[in-house]
Amino acid sequence: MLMQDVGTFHPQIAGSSVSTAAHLLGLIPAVPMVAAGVIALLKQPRRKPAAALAIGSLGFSLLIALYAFAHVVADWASGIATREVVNFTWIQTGASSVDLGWVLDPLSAVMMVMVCFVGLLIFIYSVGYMEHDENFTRFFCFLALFAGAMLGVVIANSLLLLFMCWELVGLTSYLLIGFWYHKPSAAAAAKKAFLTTRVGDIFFFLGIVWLFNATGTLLFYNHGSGSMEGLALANLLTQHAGLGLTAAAAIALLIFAGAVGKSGQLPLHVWLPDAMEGPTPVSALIHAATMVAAGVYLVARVYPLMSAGALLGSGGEIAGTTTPLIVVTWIGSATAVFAALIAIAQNDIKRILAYSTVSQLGYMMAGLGLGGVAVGMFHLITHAFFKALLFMGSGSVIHGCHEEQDVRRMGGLKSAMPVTFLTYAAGMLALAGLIPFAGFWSKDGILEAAHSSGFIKGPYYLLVFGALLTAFYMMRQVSYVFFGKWRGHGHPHESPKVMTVPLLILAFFAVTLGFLGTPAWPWFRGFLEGRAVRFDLAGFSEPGLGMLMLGSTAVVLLGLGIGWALYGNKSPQPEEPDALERAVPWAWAALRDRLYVDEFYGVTFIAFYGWWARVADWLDRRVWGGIVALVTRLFGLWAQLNRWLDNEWINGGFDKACEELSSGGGLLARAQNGRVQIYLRVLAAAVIALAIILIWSSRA
Amino acid sequence: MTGSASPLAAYLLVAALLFAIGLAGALTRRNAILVLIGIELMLNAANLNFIAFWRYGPHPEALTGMMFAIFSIAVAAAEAAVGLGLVIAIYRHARTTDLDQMNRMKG
Amino acid sequence: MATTPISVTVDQIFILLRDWLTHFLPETLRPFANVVLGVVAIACVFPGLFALTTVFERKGLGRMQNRLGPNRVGPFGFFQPIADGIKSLTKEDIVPLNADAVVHFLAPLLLVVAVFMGFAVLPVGRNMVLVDMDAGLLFFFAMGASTELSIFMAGWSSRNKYSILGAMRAIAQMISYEVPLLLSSVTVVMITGSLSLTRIVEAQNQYTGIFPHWYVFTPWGLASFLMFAIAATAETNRTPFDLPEGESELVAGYFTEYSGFKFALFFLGEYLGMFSIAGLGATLFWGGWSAPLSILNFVPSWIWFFSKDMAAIFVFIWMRGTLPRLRQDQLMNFAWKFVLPFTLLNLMVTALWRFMEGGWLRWVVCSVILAGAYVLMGRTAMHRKHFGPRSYRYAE
Amino acid sequence: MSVVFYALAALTVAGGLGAVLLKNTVHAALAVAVAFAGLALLFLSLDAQFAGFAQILVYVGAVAILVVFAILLTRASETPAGGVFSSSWLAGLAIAAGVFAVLGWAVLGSAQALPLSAVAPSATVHDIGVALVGRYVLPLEIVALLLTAATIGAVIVALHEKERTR
Repeated sequence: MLMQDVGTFHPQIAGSSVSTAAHLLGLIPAVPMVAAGVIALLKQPRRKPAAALAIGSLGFSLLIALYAFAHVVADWASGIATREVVNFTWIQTGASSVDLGWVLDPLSAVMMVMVCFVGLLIFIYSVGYMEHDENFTRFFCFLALFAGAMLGVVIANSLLLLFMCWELVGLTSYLLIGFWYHKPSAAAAAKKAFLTTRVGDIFFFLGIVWLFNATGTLLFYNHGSGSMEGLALANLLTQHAGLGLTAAAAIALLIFAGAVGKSGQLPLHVWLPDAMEGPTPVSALIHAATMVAAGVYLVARVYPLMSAGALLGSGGEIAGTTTPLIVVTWIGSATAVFAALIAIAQNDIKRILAYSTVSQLGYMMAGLGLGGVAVGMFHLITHAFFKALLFMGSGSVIHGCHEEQDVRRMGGLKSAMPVTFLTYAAGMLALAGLIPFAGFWSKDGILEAAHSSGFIKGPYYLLVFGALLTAFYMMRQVSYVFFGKWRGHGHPHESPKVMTVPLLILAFFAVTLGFLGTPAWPWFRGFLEGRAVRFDLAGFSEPGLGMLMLGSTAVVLLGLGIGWALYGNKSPQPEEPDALERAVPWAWAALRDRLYVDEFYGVTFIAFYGWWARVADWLDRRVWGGIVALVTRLFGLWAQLNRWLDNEWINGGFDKACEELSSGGGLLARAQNGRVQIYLRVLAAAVIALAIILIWSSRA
Repeated sequence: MTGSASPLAAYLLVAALLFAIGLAGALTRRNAILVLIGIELMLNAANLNFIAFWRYGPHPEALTGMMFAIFSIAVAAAEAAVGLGLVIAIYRHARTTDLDQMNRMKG
Repeated sequence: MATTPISVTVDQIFILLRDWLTHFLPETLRPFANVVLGVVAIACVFPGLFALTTVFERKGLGRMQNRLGPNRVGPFGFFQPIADGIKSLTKEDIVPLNADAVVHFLAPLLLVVAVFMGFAVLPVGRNMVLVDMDAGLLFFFAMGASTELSIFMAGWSSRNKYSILGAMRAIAQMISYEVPLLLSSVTVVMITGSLSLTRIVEAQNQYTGIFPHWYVFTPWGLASFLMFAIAATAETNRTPFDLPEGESELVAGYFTEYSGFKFALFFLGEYLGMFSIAGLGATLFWGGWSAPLSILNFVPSWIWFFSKDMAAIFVFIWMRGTLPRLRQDQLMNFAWKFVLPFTLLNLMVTALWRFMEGGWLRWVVCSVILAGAYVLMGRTAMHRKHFGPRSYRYAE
Repeated sequence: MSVVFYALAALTVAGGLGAVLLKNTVHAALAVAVAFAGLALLFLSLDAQFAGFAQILVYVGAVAILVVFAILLTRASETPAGGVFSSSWLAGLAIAAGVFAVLGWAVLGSAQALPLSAVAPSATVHDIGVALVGRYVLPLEIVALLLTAATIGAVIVALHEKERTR
């Protein structure tokens, strides 16, 4: 991590207005990374120090993050939109340089507090969850490394630094999905996740290169000369990239491809459900709350580029005119519905949540595309809390049901695991978007943005349908898990305190966090967009808003109702076909098999690669191998010629010369007979001769 | 060594004689230890020369000859220790201290 | 003369006596006569002390071992040495048939002469030193080193395996302990800045209040003295370092084949060695002839010297009555692995003392370093049984 | 020249001759100790007190002892069958005589140029000490290093090899 080495670089701090908080920011990713390094050196049985180091380092980061957040809030309260950057040169090549740096603005401040806080809770939860795992220290090493990398993504002020941390995050994701590498499914899932995200990352990298080529800098903000600032954007808008796109749009789409890969959007969503093979805290932290949100965060971060050239509405709202934003919106809403559909027909508790995550990420993308940074990010933050809560709750359920993950083999847990049930229910209602839970306010923001968008109506209907589906499949899951009769084996039990306390804390936020972004008091939006807000019930009286809220509540209640009607208290046996399956078996089969996307990839891309690999293999063996063999043979012949020359001519001559030398040496060797006294005698005789010569010559 | 001769010359002659005796010992004795003794005698003869020249030389206050002798004594001690150590090592190996038999480099 | 107080007269009584005796002689002979008188005095006093010491040692050891000791000759057996002397003079002088007669004869003589030479530089009282040599300490050690050769001669010339083994042991032991002996004395030289024993005594003959500036009352001095005492005990082949003459193993060591007067000479040489090394210890560390308290200055200086010497002899006897004998390898390991490193460290500490001018700080620093090192080295040596498994290297 | 000088010179030369000529190795070693002591006394007669005492301490006290130890350890005290002198002793003697002849010739040839007498210089221990840590401090350190190296070297050379002690 380069930011640790800031002392060896010379930070280019233009202007003296960079606060201590911004300077300290570099420590936030650095400390967990150092902790990861230290944990890596610990011995396997040293569990306590490993956990303490990881939790302590992240706690330290949280303190700094809170300090920076408080600083930003204080600035905002006094009417300043904070944007403090600390940049330094990493590589200097001639006139151009590659700069890295970090930025403190409301976006990064909110995000890093969320990552640190949720991460810390999940770390603590992991102490309980991984208690019996023999690779406890390795797990915490990876977790700390992940936290550091993720925080690096969050604070990065350079697309390159962001990309480095992005890849590090991908690496830790790979390592953690495959944490139980002895399970073939886990190893395969890890590979799948790594390769699938790599597809997006290649486009992302192309975008980075293009951006660097076009603007000469990868810094986002650099006092007017960054790539996300007016000058560079205007420059990009004037360049044309073909297909009717400007360079700005093309680069934005490429970068969005990276976000698609990381955030599991269509068509690269296939890795995320499989990633549930990893330990549940990993699912909660990486594949629900933070890493998958990194794609959304990336889009938010490069939002100036995405929206470059867009017309601004009267209220500063984006009118959604640029190609990238349209693409983002459509992909987001399509993903939201697509994943929600699949989630209906899944039976694995974590898989349902995984598809729900994909779906919600689609919401965030749509929110970004339609309503701007604040709308998408608000849903990201609330989602992070309640989805982490749901995953940890599911982990608690799995833990309590002796590693059982099939919802059909659970049931009636509400009495066996009351704390888990209550918190899970809070998370489920938040996810479903029931008033007044957090999810309601953030999802409502997205729906409102979609509804008021004057350009594209399709996404609105898709998103409403998605909301219905969401409420339905969550109700289905909760009914299966917590209601009815116990259908598993053994006796379920409540999880230990170290697991339930984080659940309670998260549940609290899942309920209350939404009040930061109600129409009456849009604090979050004001904070992100740098506008003053005040409490005003008149916010509800915007035209159409009341209807919208009522409508969405109705949709949610409808979804919940259908779910309860179909599954509530039924406690169907695992072997029985599902209630929906009986109704529409063909649709059910398609949904259960994830709409055949994996199979489609299997017969197209993967088959193509297989064929191509066989061709390469044939080339290797026959063509290149044949050439190599020919060259080998030629060299062999040449070597034989050389050997003959060597033996007959060179060695022969040498032998003759050596014989002469050794016979000559034999004569001299007689003088060296090992008799020290003879040597001494010669020495003394020589002294006599020397002395005589000396005296003689001095006489003369 | 007549009465009129310089005392320095007398000391130098004694030193020369001692040197020659030491050399004769080193050249004629078969025992390695006695050869070492002869060499020590030669060294001591040189020391006597140093001291004598210091005593009768032009600048005795510079202590040069004296210092030379003192250092020479110290070095001779080191030489004796190492030399005798070598003789003992060779004796352990070859079971002899006879120099006439000690003419092989290979053990 | 009339103005000198009586205490000074008593203090210098031997000097005055000598001057009175020599003033009959012509001027040119006086220095020579002074030396002769001094030699005669030494040659009388110390053998006399030797005679006294033998009887005291035997009686004292007797007390310690719950028996009477010699009590037949004279009052309380005090004339025992005279009887012993007559006996050894009249006994047959046996020289073994195979012995190297000349060397056998020369060995005890050389020993006694070398030991006597050491007294030449020992200041036994104020102005009472035979030769006030500039390099007195060096001379003393040079003479001490020469005794080893005579021990070898005695052991080798006897053609007896006990003798030669005893001699080898004695020489190995003396060489090993000579190094710490010298090094612990060097600390005194470092502080005094002189090798002259009279100068060393004079440097200690000062008082703060009534307390003297003896070197033994400083941290480095105490450490040096302890090391010196150990090394001196080994040098003189006294218990617990009396392996060279361990009677249970080697009969009587290197003088097994000696009898009669030659045996007596060895005996004498050994005790004279004790006197001289004890005197050196007193001179270096206990202020030589200076009084222990300034108010005791009226007591003649030579009385102080001889009381310190005798006190040291008493300690020798006491140790002989108390301590068992060491094993040879323990003895050598102790010398090279404990005493030598500690004296080397003490050398450093002394240098530190020399360059930390004044103040209580150097007391604390030096004491802490020495005590810490002592405890540490002692503990590790004991803990690891550093004094080693039995090894027969020296007895081969 | 005084009687003392002649006596000391005779003692020294006799010791040296004894070292070279005596058949018994131990006698030769003792004779060389006499020669060393004589040399020390010669140093004293040359007013070099410190060097004289150092000579006794080092040569009589240490080197002579080392030599006799070495003799005993190598069983060299037994007279070998082939005689004590090397087979070509005559050549050695001739060369030694030649060296003496050249040296003596050189000394006698320049005897007239040598000073007849000189005031006795003073070389107190203090002067020597100041010289040692002043002008000669570098040689002093080097000699210290050399002695350390020699001690370690001698110990290593003379140590039993482990497998041979079995």
